[in-house]
Amino acid sequence: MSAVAEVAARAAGPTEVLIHSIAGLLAGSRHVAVGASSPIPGAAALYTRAVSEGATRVSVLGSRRHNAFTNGGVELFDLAAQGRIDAFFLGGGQIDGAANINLVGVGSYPQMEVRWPGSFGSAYLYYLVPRVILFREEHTRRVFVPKVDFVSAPGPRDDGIYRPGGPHALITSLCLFDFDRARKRFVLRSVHPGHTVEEVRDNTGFDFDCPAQVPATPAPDAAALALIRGQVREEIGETYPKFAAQLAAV
Amino acid sequence: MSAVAEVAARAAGPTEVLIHSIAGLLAGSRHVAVGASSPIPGAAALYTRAVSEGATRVSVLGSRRHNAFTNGGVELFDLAAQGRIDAFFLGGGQIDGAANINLVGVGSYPQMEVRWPGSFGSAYLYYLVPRVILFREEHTRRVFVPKVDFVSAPGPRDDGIYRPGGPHALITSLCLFDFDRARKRFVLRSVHPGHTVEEVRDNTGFDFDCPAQVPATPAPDAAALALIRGQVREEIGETYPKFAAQLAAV
Amino acid sequence: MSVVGVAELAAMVPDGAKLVIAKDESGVAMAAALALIRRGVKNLHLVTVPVSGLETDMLIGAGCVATLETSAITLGEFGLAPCFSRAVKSGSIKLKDATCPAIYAGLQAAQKGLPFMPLRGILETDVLANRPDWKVIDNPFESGDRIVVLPAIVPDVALFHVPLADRHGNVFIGRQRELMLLAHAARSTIVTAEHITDDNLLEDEARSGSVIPALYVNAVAHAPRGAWPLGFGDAYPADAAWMSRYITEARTPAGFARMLEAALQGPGARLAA
Amino acid sequence: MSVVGVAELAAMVPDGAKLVIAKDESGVAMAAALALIRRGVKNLHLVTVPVSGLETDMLIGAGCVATLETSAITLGEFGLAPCFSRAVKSGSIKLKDATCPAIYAGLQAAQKGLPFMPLRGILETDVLANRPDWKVIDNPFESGDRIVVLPAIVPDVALFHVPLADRHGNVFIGRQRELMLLAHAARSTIVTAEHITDDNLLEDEARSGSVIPALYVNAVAHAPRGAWPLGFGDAYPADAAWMSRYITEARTPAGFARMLEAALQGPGARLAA
Repeated sequence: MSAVAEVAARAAGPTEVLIHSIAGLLAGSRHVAVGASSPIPGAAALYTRAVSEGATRVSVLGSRRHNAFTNGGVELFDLAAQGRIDAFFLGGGQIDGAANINLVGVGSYPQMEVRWPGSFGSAYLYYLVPRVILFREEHTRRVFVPKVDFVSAPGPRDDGIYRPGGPHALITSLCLFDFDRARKRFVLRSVHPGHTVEEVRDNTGFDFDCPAQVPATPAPDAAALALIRGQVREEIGETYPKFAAQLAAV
Repeated sequence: MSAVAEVAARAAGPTEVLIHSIAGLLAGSRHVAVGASSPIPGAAALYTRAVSEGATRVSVLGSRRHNAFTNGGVELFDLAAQGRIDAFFLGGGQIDGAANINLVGVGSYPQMEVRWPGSFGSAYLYYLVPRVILFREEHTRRVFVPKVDFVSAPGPRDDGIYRPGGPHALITSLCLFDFDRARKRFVLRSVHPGHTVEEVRDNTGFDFDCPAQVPATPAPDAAALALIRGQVREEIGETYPKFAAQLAAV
Repeated sequence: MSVVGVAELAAMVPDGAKLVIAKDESGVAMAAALALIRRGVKNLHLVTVPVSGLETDMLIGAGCVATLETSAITLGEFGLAPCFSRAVKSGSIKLKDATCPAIYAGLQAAQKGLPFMPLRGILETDVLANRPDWKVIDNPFESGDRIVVLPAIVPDVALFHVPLADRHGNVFIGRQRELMLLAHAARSTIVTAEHITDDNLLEDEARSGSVIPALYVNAVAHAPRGAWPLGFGDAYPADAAWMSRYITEARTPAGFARMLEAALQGPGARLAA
Repeated sequence: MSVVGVAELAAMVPDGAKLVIAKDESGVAMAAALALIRRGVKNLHLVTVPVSGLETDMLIGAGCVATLETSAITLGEFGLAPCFSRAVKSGSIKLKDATCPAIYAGLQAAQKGLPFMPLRGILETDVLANRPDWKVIDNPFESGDRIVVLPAIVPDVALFHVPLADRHGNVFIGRQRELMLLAHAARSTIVTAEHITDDNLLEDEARSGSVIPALYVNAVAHAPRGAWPLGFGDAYPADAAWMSRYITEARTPAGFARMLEAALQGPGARLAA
């Protein structure tokens, strides 16, 4: 058994499917930035860099080795406004069908019933980064709501605002949606192995487009798994040692 | 003869009178900045720092030892707008009686008959630094004109513009003027040793206020001369070695 | 400038001050924050650059904060900030929710002595809707192009932790360049340092470009392990056991009080006393 | 990125480019400027940050410049810039006279992806009167407070000289922080370096905060004495004899041509060839 075959003998786990799927969304990017507390997007970005043979530059916030910024915390935001960041990741305590995202809380602002950390850079980066990838593992009606309680960052609107950026896709533990900016709706692209369209529908609080046939999200092949379990795991481990350990143990 | 008496035995030269007079204008400043190509103002600022026992901070552009800026060329301008620079120096190819200054040239802009380097930071710093000291050694009607050909930086006006700064004094090879900001006129304060009020009047192209009695500009005493010829000469020599050598030879 | 003790440093933050602090990765002066709590500072207007965690949570828990201007408060991998969440629900602090680049822009306006800075994005958000102090103008260079303008944030005091300072008050910040923004924007800057050197950092040709000169620094205190229980660069990691206990205990005021007491007895105790 | 020759570097500045260059104290890539002249670059829109001397004077003298955006052109202690003066009088270049902080502000707008930056002062000057591309607005936060707004300056290429670069394209600038602004604002950045190291400058904990990362750097050329006839920091002083000859000779086009020929034969000749 070859080294690649050996390390890839174990079937792809759900986290590896996510890393591989996100990497697919990043293909062709010149520069991908990854925010704080984002091990899976970070691994996906580092995977993309590896297969691009260096054509894709990656800046992982919180990393020392995979982050070349030297002008302080503002540099990411300056680069984004210049159009020098092609892809970035945002989450959301709530996300609705118009791709509005809420990172602030549940209930009426300011004395909210549930308070999350806050909007971070979303109110800005969502407007400016061409491929914003929404990533939220928990796929429930608690998260995917008809309308967010607080708009940290709005989905695209026909309002004449300077907006070179916006949502590109949404990936969860169940599936992958594209976002159709013209129609301002999510479109189900694929369902992860072991899950169904019905499960997606049952757990999504907003309406979305769904083709008659929805394929399964492709799982990484042996070479891809070897890369994830080898170089990518080692690189992401610098910033997220616990995550890298879990990845090895999957 | 004591060491101080010995080094000060030679009478004060014109340059030393200028250094000492300018230092008098800087007294009490927390932070004096000195621009490029300004050896006499630089020496005056370093003199002020020495007698203040460190209470006056000095930033000499072009110096490595007497300049603590680490944020690039913009830092001086940022500090000035914050009110963190108390005194700065400007020259002028032309200066008029309303304290307008021209650093651009003679004739009609842009194809001027005589072209000087340009406005540098004057259009900005003149508005923002509380004590701008105008320093121009050449005292002729060519320099001190009724009206400047090009306003690089305007004297104070009643125009409601945000203007915490402005001209404080004008010092030349002949004399020292104060600038009365309320009346927007220069007032002759003193005439340097060896010169007369008539000489000043003959060589000034604008009208100015002149008290009945105009004192002579005080010459530095023995202790002041010793300081100028010792520590100050050594410190300014780092940035202006030729000037320091001339100072020693005066 | 002279090197002072941490308690003396904390005494330089008056009640009611607008205090600006750094995010966890930049260098958090936890020992000094604990000293502030110990002396019972009140009514702080806390500005986090741009986010914060334990430092803000403990200052809120100890009742030191009246107003909080932030882009996010989180204890990161350890979880949500319990005292912050409680204070939001009870309405005991005034919230000024922001977004990261808006905090940088407000401080840059202060650094540059400008009344305001423009910034892209932010329009049509509830962040903007809840910030009556922010305005929207037409881009003067393109009619119909609306753009947000943010007023200067001028802190009274900046407080942070650095790896190295000298006895003149020069402070080395390495790649944490946002710390220079804090120092330039604030009216005064106080710093704790992991190490103090007898050399002049401005004379070190390699380091001098990453030095905040003494010009901006009002006081430096020597505080080895001064970020504890947080980590500090490559020097030491966060105290994960303490943080895990905190996230559970601090869900109640009584539990928070126990954790605060423990922190005041911790490695910083002798510094903060 | 790979390390290229100076001529190859100069080939990366197309005719008509908006080229941004540094002031003498920051680090002037004279060898590369001479290579630009040798290859006959035309119609440059030159932006000086914020002032310039010999580099601009020679580019003007050689007929490379169509537009000049500057706060001042001077050869400092050597005197006024002869080719600049001649070009102004003859009207052969288009002048955009500025003031130092306005050049910084325009570049900062570009760095931040902003359409404009506000700036204090400048009102009621003939600088403003001759810049129809600058505007005046009311401060949105204080009615009646007029303030100048400056459009972004977005250079096509930034060109400067540094003490040290590595083979990845990381560039050490020490305290010459304005060079980072040039690199951030420009669409591409090309650099000459006094020394090239095999180390990775970002891994040098002391220096890394003063490094322009390769992210912004399109090419680096090794150019020992690359600032000649100008000086470069502590490394070498200006060639005073050459400068004194220049200031006299360049008063006529023929004299300038002789000095240019001499410069092209000078220490940079083998680099610029």
